[in-house]
Amino acid sequence: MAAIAGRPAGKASWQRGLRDARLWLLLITAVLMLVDGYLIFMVAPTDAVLGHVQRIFYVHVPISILSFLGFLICAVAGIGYLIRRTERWDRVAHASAEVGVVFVTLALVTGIIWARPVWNAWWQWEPRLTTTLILWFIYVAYLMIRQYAPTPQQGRTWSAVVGIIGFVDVPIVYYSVQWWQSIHPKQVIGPEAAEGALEPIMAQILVFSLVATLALFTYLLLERVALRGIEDRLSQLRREGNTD
Amino acid sequence: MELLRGALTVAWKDVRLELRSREVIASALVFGLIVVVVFNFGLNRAPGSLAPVAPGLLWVAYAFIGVLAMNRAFTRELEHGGLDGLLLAPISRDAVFLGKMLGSLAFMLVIEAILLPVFAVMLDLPTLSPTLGLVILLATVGFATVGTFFAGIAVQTRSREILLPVLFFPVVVPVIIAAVEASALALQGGPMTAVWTRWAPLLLVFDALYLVICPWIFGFVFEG
Amino acid sequence: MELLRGALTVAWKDVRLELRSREVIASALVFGLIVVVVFNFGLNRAPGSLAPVAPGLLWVAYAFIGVLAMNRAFTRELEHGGLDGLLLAPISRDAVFLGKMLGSLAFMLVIEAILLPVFAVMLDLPTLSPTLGLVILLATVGFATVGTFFAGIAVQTRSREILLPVLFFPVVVPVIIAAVEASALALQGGPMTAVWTRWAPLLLVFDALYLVICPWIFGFVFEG
Amino acid sequence: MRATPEVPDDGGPAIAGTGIRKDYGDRAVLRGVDLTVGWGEIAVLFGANGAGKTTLLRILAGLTRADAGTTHIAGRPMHRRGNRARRLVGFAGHQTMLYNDLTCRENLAFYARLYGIRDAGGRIDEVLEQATLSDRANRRVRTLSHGMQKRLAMARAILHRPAVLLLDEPESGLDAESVATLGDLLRDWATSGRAALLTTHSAEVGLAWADRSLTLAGGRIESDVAPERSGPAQPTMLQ
Amino acid sequence: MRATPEVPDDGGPAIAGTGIRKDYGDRAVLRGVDLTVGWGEIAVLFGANGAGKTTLLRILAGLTRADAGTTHIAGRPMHRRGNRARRLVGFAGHQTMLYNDLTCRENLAFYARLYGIRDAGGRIDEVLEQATLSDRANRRVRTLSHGMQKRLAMARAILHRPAVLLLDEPESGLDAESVATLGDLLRDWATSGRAALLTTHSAEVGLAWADRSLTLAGGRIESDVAPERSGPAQPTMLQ
Ligand code: HEM
Ligand SMILES: Nc1ncnc2c1ncn2[C@@H]1O[C@H](COP(=O)(O)OP(=O)(O)OP(=O)(O)O)[C@@H](O)[C@H]1O
Ligand SMILES: Nc1ncnc2c1ncn2[C@@H]1O[C@H](COP(=O)(O)OP(=O)(O)OP(=O)(O)O)[C@@H](O)[C@H]1O
Ligand SMILES: [Mg+2]
Ligand SMILES: [Mg+2]
Repeated sequence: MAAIAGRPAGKASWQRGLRDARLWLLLITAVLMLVDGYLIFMVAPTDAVLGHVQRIFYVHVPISILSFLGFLICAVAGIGYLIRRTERWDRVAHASAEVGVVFVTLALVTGIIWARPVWNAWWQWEPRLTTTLILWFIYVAYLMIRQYAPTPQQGRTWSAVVGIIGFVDVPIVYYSVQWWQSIHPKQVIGPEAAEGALEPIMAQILVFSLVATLALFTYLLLERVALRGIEDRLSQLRREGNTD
Repeated sequence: MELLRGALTVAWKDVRLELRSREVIASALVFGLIVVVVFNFGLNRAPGSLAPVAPGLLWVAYAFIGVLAMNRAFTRELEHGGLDGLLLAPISRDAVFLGKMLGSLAFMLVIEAILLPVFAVMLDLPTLSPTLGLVILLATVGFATVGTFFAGIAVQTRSREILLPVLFFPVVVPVIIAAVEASALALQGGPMTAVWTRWAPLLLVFDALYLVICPWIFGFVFEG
Repeated sequence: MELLRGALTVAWKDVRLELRSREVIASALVFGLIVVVVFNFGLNRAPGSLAPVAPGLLWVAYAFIGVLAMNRAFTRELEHGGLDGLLLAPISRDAVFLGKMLGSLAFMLVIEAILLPVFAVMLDLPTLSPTLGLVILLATVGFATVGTFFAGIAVQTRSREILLPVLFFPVVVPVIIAAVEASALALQGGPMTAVWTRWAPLLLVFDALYLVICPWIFGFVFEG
Repeated sequence: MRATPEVPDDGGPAIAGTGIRKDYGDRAVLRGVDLTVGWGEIAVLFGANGAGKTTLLRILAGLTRADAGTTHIAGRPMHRRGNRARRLVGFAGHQTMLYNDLTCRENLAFYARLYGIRDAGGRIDEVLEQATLSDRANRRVRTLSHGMQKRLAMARAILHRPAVLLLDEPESGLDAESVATLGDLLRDWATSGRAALLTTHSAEVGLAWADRSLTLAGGRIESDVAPERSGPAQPTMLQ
Repeated sequence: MRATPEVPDDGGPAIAGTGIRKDYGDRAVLRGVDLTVGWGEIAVLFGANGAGKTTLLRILAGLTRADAGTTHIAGRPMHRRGNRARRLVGFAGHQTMLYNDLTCRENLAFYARLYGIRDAGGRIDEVLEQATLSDRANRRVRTLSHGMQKRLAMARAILHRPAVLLLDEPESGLDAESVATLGDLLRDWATSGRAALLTTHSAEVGLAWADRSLTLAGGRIESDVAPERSGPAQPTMLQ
């Protein structure tokens, strides 16, 4: 992230370096994902109560957590944009919101798939699920407001403020299992995780999944930031060509 | 002090304008009454089916009314560029925000106070306690804060009316949820420890959080 | 024919303004989803308690959207005196009324159509029949007619504060009640004779009545 | 204005008002205004702020109801059902009557349809050209500058080739070039036998355009003179 | 203006802008505007419709954010937290910034409180007098004519005795007498050491008032000259 937010010194070589880094990252991500798949399906123990569906756990949890990270980056980059007013910050904020939305969507999907066998219903109006859904709405609104603003400049500012205030929902999602009676499992990661909530082997595989998913997350984010850079360049060229 | 002076000036202006035209209160009341009647007719089909949903209905009605009120508070500002006048004045953006927020808060509280007895009669709400009043106050503060903030954005877009709920509801739903839970407890009239130990503090945290964040970012909403 | 041409021109302009970039449709969809979330979380305390209240909820949501839509339809007209432009044109006042009404009607119907399946899935509405569609259409016509009329009054000065609660409410509540009753029957999926023999004709009578009276008095509303 | 003028051959003078009265609450704004503007005439109405110029123009256009008196356009009464008379009038007032979120062309197309203009496309291009807004045709009105919006409002007023123009301070907010264009338009207007009544606060501009110069004061037409067409501006006349 | 001028003795020139740029989407409106207006100076900004005059004034007033460049009022930066600088500025634009359903006095009282003016009553009477609206003081703004509303907007702009005035077409819509009053006010303004930047389309009015005449074209200040104060208007200078 530091490289993206840094100064544009030696622009061309810097950009080429970044492109190479993205290629490498793609490669590493692919390898990690493959190993992760192997671990999840071959190494992880089958759950005594839930059976094979429980393996979704190793996908569902990292993806949920990383969507939080996406929105955190979005809020921080939003603050950065409001202070600095450089497109660079906005690019990061926009990209992380998009990646975050993809990740919550996946969290919802994996959750729904998981819920069907264990709760006997696709969906429950239940705090964790409801607040996660709301999180999805907030960042969909983030992406909508960008387009609906009268000028692109306003779109950037407005989405930044929505991203900042929207982040308030993330801790609510996290703590929802505690605040309300929830049938969703309690936290296994983060400040409120209970000691020894998981078997050691499960915890280890979960950590590996987390790393693999983080690699994927980072790759997607960098790729999207780069793409936004190209889009911005294009509209700038168009503006310069437009003599009034 | 500077802040408060500016905020109160703005809020007082809104209150005065409203007392002139009464449009926000009148239309909100009409809508509130429609909601009560519809709920009553529509819901009261199975006897006793209303009691468990009453707190939810109360807050759904309040939420809709809040959206109407906050929309109006800002369209009035845009009529002849009054908002520019506020932004030109030597008061901080926080003061403008706070002023608009206090104005909306006042309207909403008035409307809520008028509608509560109506709801109590028509929805068979069991007990009206000071605790319920406090819950409503706390939730409405959070509501008005977030609502004012998003109304500031939505009013500058084309489809402002419909965009406001889309922006606003997701962020405010946690407040509504806490308010529903707390009101349910308060209405049951039983022991209210859960209200005091859990919901009221939670609402307070929300209020404090939004009251810190919203004024700060509000200034950015109005940059041409 | 003159009448229809004028009315359709006005309506089409409103539709076009509304549809710029599909903002409205997208927002309406999200709005519906959020409303369902609010309803569900607010009301769904005892399992299965939503089914009996579903028709009422449906119409509260529709009424809310309707109020927003009709407000918007007229505030937009006032922004730069567009209403003067309409009144200057060689079309009768009835055509202006009908145009504004048709625009709001179209807008409401589109949103209702989008929201209905959403509600059906999320509120567990049992059956969607053509009968329900007809009920919605009939009720919305009445709602849009009366709503347009009062929105027209409400944007003018003076009279609104008394007229709005005193007239709008009693005039529109019967329509909504009839709609809720009819929808409840239609949703139950049982025999619908009551819909056909009682509610649909009643709605039709309301519609016809309002459609005759409103355009006629509308002309007088807009004399400086 | 290459357009064929649609001056009706029947009926009376272009604009005729007799005994027009208008009170706002306890304030009598117009106390019996009589005025006639003939075909081929450009009449300019002067008057201090609050004299009642806008009120008078709006009454003539049928937008405001007078408390007493009659108004005729080309001999036809202007009233609620006066569709025929209304088709003859082009009006541009203090407000632009445009929709912010429609483009220039869409705004004009809307009004063209309201006025029942067939094949409006060519006519719209024509008036956009006259308002020198051709390059903004597909921009939203919201993005135009104040003067451009006023020019578009003017284009809207002449779009349906009215026989009678009622213009409230048409030159305010326009740049020098646009004022000149407007002057040319009014000259053509008069020579093709149509009529216009306009208000302005600029003695310079008003007197240069006027075939007749009216002054509204105390709720009545106080003076009604024909300035020398090519003579110098006589600001003394304003008082 | 019998009011004591509040010209700050510290700081730089009255108005200073450097390298101001503003794009709207793909349209560059201001492409690097530099301008300085000194104390005791009345600067008039000319430019065709759409030249960017309003945009520039709004940026100087802190209402619109420039894409690049800096703006200072009396040496103080105009930014979001620039309460001090904002107190020095009086602004009147295309919109009146008034509330239709408040009376004239209530509108002014509201702004007086916003600007923290103590004992506002007397000052409000004073500016109402200057705008010759004393007899309408307790009428709602809705009932005023267009020109009266503009005059009230002007009264609002000078209410807090700003040191710097930014006026966008202040003379448009005013009757001859009010234009003269405004001219007197601006003369006092300059002699008491304060400053004003205004736009206008009227060469006659603008050049009569101007100590300096600027022309905005192509997104830059194209010409910047000091017309002879008492000389005749030179309309050729406009292009
Ligand atoms: C659509 C339905 C679901 C959604 C939206 C959802 C959402 C989430 C989210 C956002 C998290 C991460 C939050 C955190 O770390 O505290 C999470 C974690 C988790 N979810 Fe779900 N979930 C769903 C269904 C399920 C189901 C059906 C199960 C299994 C019964 C489940 C089990 C877990 C577990 C064990 C965790 C890790 C605990 C934790 O770290 O919080 N989830 N879920
Ligand atoms: N709705 C209203 N209610 C009360 N008084 C009104 C209303 N509209 C106008 N007036 C009054 O009528 C008088 C004439 O107003 P009008 O707008 O016709 O003046 P005008 O000659 O057009 O002035 P201007 O040059 O300022 O545009 C004014 O004194 C005004 O205050
Ligand atoms: N919100 C906006 N979006 C896009 N373009 C805009 C916007 N606001 C202004 N513009 C454009 O910026 C340019 C300058 O506008 P501005 O209002 O500053 O002109 P002006 O010099 O004040 O003109 P006028 O004399 O007509 O008032 C115009 O070309 C206008 O179309
Ligand atoms: Mg006028
Ligand atoms: Mg301008």
